[in-house]
Amino acid sequence: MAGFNFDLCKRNSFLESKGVKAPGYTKTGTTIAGVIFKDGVVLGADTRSTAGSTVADKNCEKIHFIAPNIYCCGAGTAADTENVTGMVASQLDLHRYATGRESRVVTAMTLLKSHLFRYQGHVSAALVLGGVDFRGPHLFTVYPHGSTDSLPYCTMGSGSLAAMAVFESGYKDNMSRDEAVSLVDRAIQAGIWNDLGSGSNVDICIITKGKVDYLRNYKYFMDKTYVRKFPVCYPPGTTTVVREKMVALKDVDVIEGEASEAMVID
Amino acid sequence: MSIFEYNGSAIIGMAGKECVAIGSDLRFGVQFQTLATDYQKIYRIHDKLYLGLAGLGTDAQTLAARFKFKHNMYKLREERDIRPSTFGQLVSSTLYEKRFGPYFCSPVVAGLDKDNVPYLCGMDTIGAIETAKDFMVAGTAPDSLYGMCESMFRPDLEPEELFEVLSQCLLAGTDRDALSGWGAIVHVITKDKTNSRTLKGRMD
Amino acid sequence: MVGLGLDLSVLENPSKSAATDAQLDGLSVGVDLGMQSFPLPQVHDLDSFEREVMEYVKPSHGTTTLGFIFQGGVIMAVDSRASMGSYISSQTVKKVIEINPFLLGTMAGGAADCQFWLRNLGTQCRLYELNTGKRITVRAASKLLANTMYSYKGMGLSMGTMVAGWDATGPGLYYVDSDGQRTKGQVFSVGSGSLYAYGVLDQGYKWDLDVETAVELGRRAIYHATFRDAVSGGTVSVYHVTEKGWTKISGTDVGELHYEYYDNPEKHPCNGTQPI
Amino acid sequence: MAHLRQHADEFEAELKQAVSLGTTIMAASFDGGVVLGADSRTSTGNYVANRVTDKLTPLCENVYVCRSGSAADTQNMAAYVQYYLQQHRMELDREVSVSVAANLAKQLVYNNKNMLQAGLIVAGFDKKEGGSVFALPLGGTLLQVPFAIGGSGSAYIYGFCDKFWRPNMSAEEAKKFVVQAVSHAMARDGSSGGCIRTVVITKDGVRRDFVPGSNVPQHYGELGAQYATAMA
Amino acid sequence: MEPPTHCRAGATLPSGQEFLQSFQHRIARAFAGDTFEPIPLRCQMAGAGVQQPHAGAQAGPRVHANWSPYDDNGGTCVAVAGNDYCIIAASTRMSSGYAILTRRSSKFLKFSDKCLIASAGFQADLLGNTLYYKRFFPYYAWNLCAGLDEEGKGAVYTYDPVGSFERVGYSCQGSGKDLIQPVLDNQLRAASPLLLPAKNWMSSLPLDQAVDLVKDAFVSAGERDIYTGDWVELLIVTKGGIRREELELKKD
Amino acid sequence: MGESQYSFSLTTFSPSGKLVQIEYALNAVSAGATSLGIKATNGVVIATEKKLRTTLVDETTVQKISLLTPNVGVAYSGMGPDSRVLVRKARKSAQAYYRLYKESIPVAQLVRETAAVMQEFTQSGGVRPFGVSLLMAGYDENGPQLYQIDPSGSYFAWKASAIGKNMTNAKTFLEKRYSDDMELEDAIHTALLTLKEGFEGQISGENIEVAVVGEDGKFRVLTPAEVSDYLEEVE
Repeated sequence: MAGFNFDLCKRNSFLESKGVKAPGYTKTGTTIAGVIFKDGVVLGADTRSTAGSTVADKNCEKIHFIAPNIYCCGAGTAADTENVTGMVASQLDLHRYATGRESRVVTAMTLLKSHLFRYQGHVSAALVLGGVDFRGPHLFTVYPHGSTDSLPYCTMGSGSLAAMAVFESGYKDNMSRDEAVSLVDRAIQAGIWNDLGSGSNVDICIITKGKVDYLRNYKYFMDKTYVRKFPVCYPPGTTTVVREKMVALKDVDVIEGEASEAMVID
Repeated sequence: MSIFEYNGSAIIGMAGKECVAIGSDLRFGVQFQTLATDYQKIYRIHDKLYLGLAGLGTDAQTLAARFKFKHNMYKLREERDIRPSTFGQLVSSTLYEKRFGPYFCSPVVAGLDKDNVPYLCGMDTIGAIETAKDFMVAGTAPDSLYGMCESMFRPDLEPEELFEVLSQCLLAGTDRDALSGWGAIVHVITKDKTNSRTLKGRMD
Repeated sequence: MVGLGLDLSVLENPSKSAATDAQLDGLSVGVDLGMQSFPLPQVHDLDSFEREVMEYVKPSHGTTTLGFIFQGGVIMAVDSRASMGSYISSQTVKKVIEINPFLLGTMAGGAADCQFWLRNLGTQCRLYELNTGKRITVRAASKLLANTMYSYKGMGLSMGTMVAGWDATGPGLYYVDSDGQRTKGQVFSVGSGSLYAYGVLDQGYKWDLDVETAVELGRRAIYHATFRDAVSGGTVSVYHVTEKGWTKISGTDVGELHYEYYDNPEKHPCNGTQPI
Repeated sequence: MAHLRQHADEFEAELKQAVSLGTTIMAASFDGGVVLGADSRTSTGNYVANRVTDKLTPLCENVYVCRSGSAADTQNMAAYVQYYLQQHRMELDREVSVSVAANLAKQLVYNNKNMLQAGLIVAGFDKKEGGSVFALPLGGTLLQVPFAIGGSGSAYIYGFCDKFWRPNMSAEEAKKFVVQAVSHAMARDGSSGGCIRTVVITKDGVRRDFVPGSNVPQHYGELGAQYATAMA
Repeated sequence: MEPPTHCRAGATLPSGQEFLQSFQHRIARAFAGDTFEPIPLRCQMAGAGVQQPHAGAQAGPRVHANWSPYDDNGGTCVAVAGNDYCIIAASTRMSSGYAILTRRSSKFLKFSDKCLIASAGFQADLLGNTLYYKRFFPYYAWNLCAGLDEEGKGAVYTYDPVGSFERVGYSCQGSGKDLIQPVLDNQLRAASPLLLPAKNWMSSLPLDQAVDLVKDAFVSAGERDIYTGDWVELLIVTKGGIRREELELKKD
Repeated sequence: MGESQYSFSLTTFSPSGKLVQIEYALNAVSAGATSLGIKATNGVVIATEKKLRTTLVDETTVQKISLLTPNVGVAYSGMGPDSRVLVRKARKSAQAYYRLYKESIPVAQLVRETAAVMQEFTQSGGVRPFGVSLLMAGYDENGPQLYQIDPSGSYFAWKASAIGKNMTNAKTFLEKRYSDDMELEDAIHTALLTLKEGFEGQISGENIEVAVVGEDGKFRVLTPAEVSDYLEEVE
């Protein structure tokens, strides 16, 4: 499905050989995490995406839809996580239409790992995949090179160490929903506060049998700490205009009949 | 040298109250040599949708032509103007197609969606979309532009205020970037008109 | 200096170099300045280390400077931009360094290198005066600088300067750079925008220009360079050197100068088409 | 700024490193079967990505593989072998022999040796040959051996294994031997650790077992302060 | 030959009497220029990205091929000079890569009020030389030096790592400089000091507005620069003394 | 299908200018079970016979109306296996559209895509036209829509239409009963009445299939129990 096009590769590698640096991609430095509890799976993510040391998006969504009963947190190159999860969601959708059955989490995992393995780590997506199917709750981590692990609790991304520390100390088997949510929340916050690649808010997604609660901005930390006492206001005319052109848009009436000869191309 | 710095560019898109604006600088250069000062990096897709392409000039022109073509085809097929959000996704898909040999361009999409709700998004060279409710920047000195926008942006600006804020952000931002500037152009899109203005800026 | 096979003691105490010693009659400049030796990192490959270091600190900047001798003396004109990569770190750099009332130096290349060594030159000139009771000639001053530069050759200094002034022999203009190069000349332009400046300068330069036209020529040449060269800009400063010493004639913001020269910006040759 | 970015990029690069099974794996044949053993650590650079990994993967009912090297490569390799063996088993309608499974794995490893980082040990039981062990190191050479060790930790236990492996051990003895050997490797090798998993395959089927981290036999250096110096 | 009376940072010729003064002092004058009377100065310095070159670099016989003696610890500092005040502010986060080393490290180095035999010019110049002596193994630090000058006006000096310096009306250094500098340019817009005929080149903003601007600049930079955060420490220097303020920034 | 010597088109013009293969395909459609659709002001209903040759077939596994996207579904008359190929292709192009624009495909576009596939099979070498007509119903930004696609690849939007064995009678019936201000509930009733009109044997929830899409944009195949309830209402 991912029909990549390699037209420009030759040119780009030529440019690179001339010492030209290719631009970096938007990354999600990221803390993502998931945990299995008594009735299902809780996934969590921060919401910062970075381009180098600059924050590119302060409130992005890192928990992606895979199927109505499966969601997936993504870390790595933003475009890759977005597209890989989208592609698998599409495939599962078709599969559901064809079979009429709920998707299984392992199916999603296998589709992801075989795609990533095919590209040998060049599609840079590190994922935490969670869902509930007829066999119960499942949680997987998928690495960019296509390896997978199945664990009761896991973390990924640059903040994974901080988050894992919280899990290792706080995880219990058979937690209640509230305990699991609070544990994931704390793990993600550990990443937000201690890892510079992660930041802003906490997103949480709770998947139980037949139900998904996607709590976007479960914790919101984006309020500014200072509001200007003397806000800047540019009076009209601050900027000197050299030339101005106004185009009024009128509602276009569709007139039946022959098309006029003059066709405007801009 | 980064390939983004080959030609130089600065683009800001900013949302106001039932209006949206997008502006770019006007320099076209080859590395440190300025060749032209009438080169805008913004392309009109339809009345309420503009696309800014920062980065390598040649790729920007190719992409602009491709997107115009794609929109024309879309319009012929579906008999409607493409919605800004849909167009954003189209741009993203088109860029991701070249994941392993990307166009050296980072786009900013600005438009008015249904009910004149402003739509803004930007992305990296392989199509990772960031949508924004406030502003979006791209170019050789994104940090300078971000800094100005973060300080100066206020929500719900009226079209004329929006124009002033965006213009000041663009001019101040490009004044700290050697590779962009030399004047600027700003398009303000409101529900019943678009207003395009060229600005007086430093020419050094 | 473990790890370095060569005897590089000269690097540790450049003031010991024969050239400087000879000039200053045993008055060692290095010691005078309370200057310790420049510590060097203990690395195998100093050259590539210095290159790498310059990547981090990137002090060099684009510049346009020019100077010419004409019947009325010497004109020096400079821009004022400093940049790191494509970031403009300052628009207000003073690129003419006033060595003493009769001597000017210009700055191109590494800002710190130029500032420091021209300051150093000022000290050397003053000490020369104190020793000899005579004002130093432009020729000797430029030679002092060139010698210092030569002693640091190959160590990654970056400087392209013009030394101009007035002495008993009349006006003097010398080009000195960090390779140790020293050239006497009538018309010079140095820096990333120099080619653009030369275009205007060569077209307008005549020996018998009157002062006002000469000043305008310098200003105009710098302006055109700032327009074309992305790393030149800011303010054009024009200095005039006569037998009475130097005076600063003008400092003009090129942001405004452009619109003075082209009051209808759309008529500028770089605006071939209307963006609107 | 450029330097900051470079720093961040280096960090990214570290994160992007292939997940690898810096590992201790082994298999030993005994009278009437084989026993496979492995530690459970998976690491990305310095980070332990998974401390309870299962590196003993079934290829079919009666053959297992111990995986070392890149986790991605070996997992996907094992999946391919599983798939082909399943087809093979259906077409032939009889038990898959260990050597067939091992040869299939070899074909894949050998033909893709430039792309794969996989050091495998295939071991299993079939009615014809009994228990057999095949070592399949990096380049794709296939060797039938009485016992095999692999992974980064194996360097520490060659001597141990040479000394203590005997032919015709009982299942219990063989298992004890494997656990002992792996625990020695885990004690010395930084990229091996966690718990010890074992699989015993005999004519009666497969028996999985594991020794939790807390019960792994301890060795010199891990035994606490009172054993820290020989003199004390 | 009398020294010129206007203030400048270039070299000039001291008078003969001065030459008789202590050697160090004399050279200092030669560099600094002009003021004869020692002027008390309250002076603050702030550096961004300060990390001393690794001790091993000097001690060890050789440096590993891939080893870099430099690390960037991020952080931003800003200084604004006014007619009768000077504000200097710096964020307190110190980081390495994606890790925060400490949330509270002051980037200020305070020259005490007792530092009497110094003029703004001298201090500035001395730092310039200190930096330049490490020309071939530079300190990886960008510095700002700020205080009040002899006339009681705010003074800001900005340095590059190898000692090139300039007196300016305001400046910003560090990881957030790209973000903040254009804002200061836009809000403190002042004529270039190089203009002739000269125009006022110092900000005429009242103190409270300038403090407001600086605080907002840090809050805004904190939104986008991952290395600017935790707290910002402001020192406001007026003729009455130094006042310290602190503002919380985001911790993520 | 390129190089083979058999890769000539099987659909060729007769001397009188007809594509008889297409006409034969239409005959196959006309032999198929009746399907019909009605567009109401607030939704669309499509209904089809699901008569099985023998009672031994497990009727729960037979499905004649398929979902293409959450808001679009399709019923066919003619050859079941052919329809499944089209359904698969339609679903795939709906996904491709979504992957490109992150917006669900408009009904008209999905119709066009599907019709294009059918047309291609009238002109390509080595293939035959599809032996089915489709009734595609959906609800999108442009409101409720009903399309009919024929083996030739031609398609039209309809207020109400019928295909299959009893289509002539059914169309006449619909022409009489249809009104522009008809609401979905009425349309369901009319659909059942029309189907009942030409139905051989006893109509029930088990031997017909009815699907609706309303303002909620959810295309839904009614359960046999729901269909039975509606049948009771119309009796």
